[in-house]
Amino acid sequence: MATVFVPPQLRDVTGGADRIEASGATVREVIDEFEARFPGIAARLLDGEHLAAGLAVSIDGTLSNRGLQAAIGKDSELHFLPALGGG
Amino acid sequence: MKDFEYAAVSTIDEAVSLLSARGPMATILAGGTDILVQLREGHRQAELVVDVKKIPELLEIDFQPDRGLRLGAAVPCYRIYEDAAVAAAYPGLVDAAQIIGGWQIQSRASVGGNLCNSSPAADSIPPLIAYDAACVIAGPERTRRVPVARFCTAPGKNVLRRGEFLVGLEFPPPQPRSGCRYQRFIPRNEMDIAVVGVASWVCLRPRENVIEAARIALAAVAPTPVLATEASDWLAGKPANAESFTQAGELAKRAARPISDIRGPAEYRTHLVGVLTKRTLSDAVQRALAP
Amino acid sequence: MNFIPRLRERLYVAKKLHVTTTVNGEPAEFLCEARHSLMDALRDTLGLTGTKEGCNNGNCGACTVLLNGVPVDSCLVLAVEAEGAEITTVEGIANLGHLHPLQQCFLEGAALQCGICTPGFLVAAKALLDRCARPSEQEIRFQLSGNLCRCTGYDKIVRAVQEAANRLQEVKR
Amino acid sequence: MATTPREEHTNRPMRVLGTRPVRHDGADKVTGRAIYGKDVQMANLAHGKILRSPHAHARIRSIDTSAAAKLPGVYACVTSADMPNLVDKMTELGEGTVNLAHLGANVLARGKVLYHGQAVAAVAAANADLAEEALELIKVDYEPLPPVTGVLDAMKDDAPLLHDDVFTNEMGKRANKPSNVARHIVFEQGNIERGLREAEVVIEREFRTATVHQGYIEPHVSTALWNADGHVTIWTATQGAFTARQQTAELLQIPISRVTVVPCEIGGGFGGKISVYLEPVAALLSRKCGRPIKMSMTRAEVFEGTGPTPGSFMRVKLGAAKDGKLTAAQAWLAYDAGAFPGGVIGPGCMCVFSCYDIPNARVDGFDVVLNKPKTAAYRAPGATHAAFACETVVDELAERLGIDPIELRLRNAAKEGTRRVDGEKYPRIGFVETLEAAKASEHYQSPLSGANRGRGVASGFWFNIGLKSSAAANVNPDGSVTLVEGSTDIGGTRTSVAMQLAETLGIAAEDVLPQVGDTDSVGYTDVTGGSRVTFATGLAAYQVGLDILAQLRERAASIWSCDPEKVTSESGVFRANGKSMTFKELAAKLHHTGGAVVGRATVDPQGATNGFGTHIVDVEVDRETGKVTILRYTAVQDTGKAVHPSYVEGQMQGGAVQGIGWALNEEYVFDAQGRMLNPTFLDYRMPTALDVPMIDTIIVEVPNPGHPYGVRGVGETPIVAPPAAIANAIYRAVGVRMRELPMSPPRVCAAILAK
Repeated sequence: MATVFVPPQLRDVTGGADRIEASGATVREVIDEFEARFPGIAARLLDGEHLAAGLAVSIDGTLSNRGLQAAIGKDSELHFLPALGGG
Repeated sequence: MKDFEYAAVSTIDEAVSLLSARGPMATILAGGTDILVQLREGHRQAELVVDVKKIPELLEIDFQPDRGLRLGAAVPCYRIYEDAAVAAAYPGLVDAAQIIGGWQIQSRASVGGNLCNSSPAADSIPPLIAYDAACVIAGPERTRRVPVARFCTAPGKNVLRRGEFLVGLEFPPPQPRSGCRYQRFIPRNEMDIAVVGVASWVCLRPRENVIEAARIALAAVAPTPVLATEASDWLAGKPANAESFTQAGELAKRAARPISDIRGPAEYRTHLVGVLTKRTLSDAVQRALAP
Repeated sequence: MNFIPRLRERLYVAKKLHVTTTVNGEPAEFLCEARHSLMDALRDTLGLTGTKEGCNNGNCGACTVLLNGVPVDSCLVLAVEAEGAEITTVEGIANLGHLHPLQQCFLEGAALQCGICTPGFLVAAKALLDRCARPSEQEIRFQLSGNLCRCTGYDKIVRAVQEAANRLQEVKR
Repeated sequence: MATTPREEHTNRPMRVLGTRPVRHDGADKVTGRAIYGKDVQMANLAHGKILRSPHAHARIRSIDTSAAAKLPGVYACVTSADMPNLVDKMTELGEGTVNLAHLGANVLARGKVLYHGQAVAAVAAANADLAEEALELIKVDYEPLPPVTGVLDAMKDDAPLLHDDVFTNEMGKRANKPSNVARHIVFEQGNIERGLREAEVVIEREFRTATVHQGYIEPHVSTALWNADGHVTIWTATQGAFTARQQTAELLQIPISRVTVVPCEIGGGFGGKISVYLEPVAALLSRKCGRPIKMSMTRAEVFEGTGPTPGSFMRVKLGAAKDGKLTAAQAWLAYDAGAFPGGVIGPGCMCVFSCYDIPNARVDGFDVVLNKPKTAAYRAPGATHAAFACETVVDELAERLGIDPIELRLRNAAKEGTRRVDGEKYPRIGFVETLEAAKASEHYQSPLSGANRGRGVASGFWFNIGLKSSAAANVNPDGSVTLVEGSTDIGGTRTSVAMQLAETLGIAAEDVLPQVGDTDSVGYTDVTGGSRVTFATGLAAYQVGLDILAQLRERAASIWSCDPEKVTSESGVFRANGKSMTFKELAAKLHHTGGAVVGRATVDPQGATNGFGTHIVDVEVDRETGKVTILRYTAVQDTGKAVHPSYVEGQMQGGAVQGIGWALNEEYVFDAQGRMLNPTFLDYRMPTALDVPMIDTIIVEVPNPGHPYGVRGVGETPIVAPPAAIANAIYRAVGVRMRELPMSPPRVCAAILAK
């Protein structure tokens, strides 16, 4: 199972849980899976069909460029982080 | 930039007649390093730009040890410091000439232009005042002389009247056992406008380490560069030592009436007057004593 | 559709001044308005776009050219003032296709990154080496302080000028 | 295309990487031939100029361009009314999602002006002087509103409100009334209360930093031609041709297929030339009058109308045990975003404690809008502010505990497996190695003597972003290879990318001929930024090389009539069954073995890592004036494999000097009306050659496991440490702790006098 790290500001929806196991194979699947367990969480993470503005997803220490389509490994760690630019 | 007419004149009379005819809408172009920026940024309007760099008197450097220096108003800074005799006789002038802008600016900018721009922060004006230099002003009626210390009247303003312009500057001959030093304080090491500038001129008594006379001039601490009279007068008869310099610095602060602006807060400027007065006096005395 | 704009344009044309000068050793002539700078004339009229604009008020040195052998900010010189003058721009530094030692040393020493300030530095550094065969690090820094570079931190520029000075000395020997 | 580390590459001796060839575009750049944006010329060219707001905050009641339009020689006028109204439309722009309404209003104001210098209208005319005259004829009726320019002021409940459509967002939870605080970010790790209880020493300090600008020497410039067939071509100074294309197309609501962006040589960017400013306006003007339009900014417009980096207020608290082990860390960071939301607070929060392994930590970050230009990225955006705060407190801890500052950092240094406060775990990183190299350096080991002198140390961190890059290459019959890649070249990356292709092919760097393609001639490539080009576009070049080698092995096999699997290629020599051919020999035969060989690659790598640096600086402080002189400077950095060491050093030196400028003198000075008072290079004081010493560099090469040659990004990390290092040196010189940037002479002097 992959582990999703729940940002402090999202724990109101997860009942205080800071890490949650998930079985989805993509970010999209994980969010759908969470929405079933924690109704309302998808609205917090998504703008329509995209990750919310200013949000990025990091898988195993690397910010993914693939948004909701990003693939998640069996033992992956997943973080929702602020999007990064560069100079 | 609004367009203007351009006239390159080759005699003083030609310049005077153009300036008389066009009045405030005519402006002099010497090095152009201030005037072109002001025209471009709309801080100044001109219908006619009179280029005076073809008038021979304005480009002259005439130095005679017994008669002093006559410096044409349009002589670019680099010609001053590249002239070994002038540089040796008036090191305080060189101090300013080699720090006005970068090299590219010094290739064009003139001390005369710096004076006529009449910025309170002008680097060359304190040494001119400290050396007791005089302005030679041509005009429709006659040529007149005005001490530099009385030339500027307000930021960007001076005693020039309609039809008049600065032809040159006259420096008294260097006195034995005298020395002059100009320093400014800027946050960077070059390419900055003085937060404070101080020129100190001293003349020592023969064979004694005592100050016979001194003139301390300040920039960027009042609406015009000023002579710190009280400090200057006080130094006469005082030993040329650190204690006197520090005390003179304290007195010089009283001549400072600075404002706070982007280049520095008022109280800091006053503080710097003390520091720079002390430092320039010390250097000026060293120069006075140098063989 | 273009007829009316063209007519307007013709009405607008300002009075132009004729200037005869020498650029990079070749006679040159151009027309300019009195307000135009030497930088404008070099770049827009003569097509010598190697001279760069960084600030257009004499604070960055990117537009440095030699005017009668001395370095000036061409943004602070009126184009009409070039009458009868000799001007050297970055395009005139290489000789018959051979890079000047300064240019060579800038390349070998990686003394440029984005390259926009490079022409100004090369012209100013050439003026320096023309006057002073062996400038110290401090002299180089002082004389080049009218040229801003935002990429390199100046280290490699100063070293390139030092190295070019060495090579020019070797050539003389 | 996933990339796995290839031991055979990182371990074999390299022939091209690590050498210092002359850059491929060098001759053009030292002879004045290189064409930058402002050098673009074409027939019938007209010139555009922008009218800018004289107010920092005002409602626009009306704009009347009719008098300007009537001026002979004026071809077109535009305002935001000529642009599509993009209410609440979000778009993905490669580097993240952008609110198009905000981006559009930053290009031409709509309804309100939110900063002094914001673009309001534009005209095109026969020449630039005339365009300027025409601007004076445009009548704008403003209703001035009170401005706010301080980040803490803007956060107050009664502060003037900039937007009625910005609500504080807390991880997707939207506040119920509009606010200048656009976003609140929280990171947490462990238990901060416990960590503070366990601490022997706790230090909490407040810090402020001023708004500073990237200060690239080339002002923004764009030329656009809206052709009669509806196709728009834009020649521009940009860090990313593809993002310029997309922003322009989205703002004008036209398909990207109708926009071609031709990136010119670019005179510096540092993050400031990613957002579009002039491109859509020039395109609109061109559409209106049918001529190509060139627009260029003055230096004052660059300062007032383009993105600087935020001003900030920060509070940092650190707790440590007696042995120097950090037990707790807390930060409260408020960064201004300028006039529109979406500043760099996110990375600021991720970077503030990123150098250390801290069990208990919490970070609160705030993205705050106020009446200043919309901020843009600036070299390691957000990290320098945070490091100034954190690294100064670390130095104070070291002093309080009597531990050498490098030693204290070593005891807490982040390593492979360390979790950052945002939760991410580091892969193999080289921070410890930079600290050890700094400690062992001749600089650190040599004593510093003299009155009022002090030595300071600080470390800095920045991410490398990967993102997408494309490249393609042709093998020429003479054995040279023409490479087209998509990364605009700000500082020599054509060469660092070409060198990786040369290394892969086993040919000389000079035999690869690189050029930067326009948006029609190369595959999609993200911006030149985020320290990514040498890493990601270099990776694309490497993949191009593999593709070419595979094709060439087949050609060799066809010549030798053998199985392609049997052909080996190493160091530019192909071998099979005892026969061999050099790359050049084989290239000469391509026309007789099936035609050209074209290699291509597009990458979206996941192997970008992190850059760490440690800087050492010696300063002397003039006690009487407060002026700080940098006596000696050494920058140490883990650069991964240094592809072209001269340009790696150059990045470290240039970044360090930008950091020195930020530390000592650079700042936007605003008046009470929110107008910038110093929009010139005279009064915005960037370092000159005379203000800095030589910058020594120590390159530490800890290979990046996510790149076949071990390459890491280099460009941004070097700006992060300098302000803190200098603050720490000032303290050791004269005993005052500076907690506000810039540490300008009046401030340092006041601190000394107050002591």
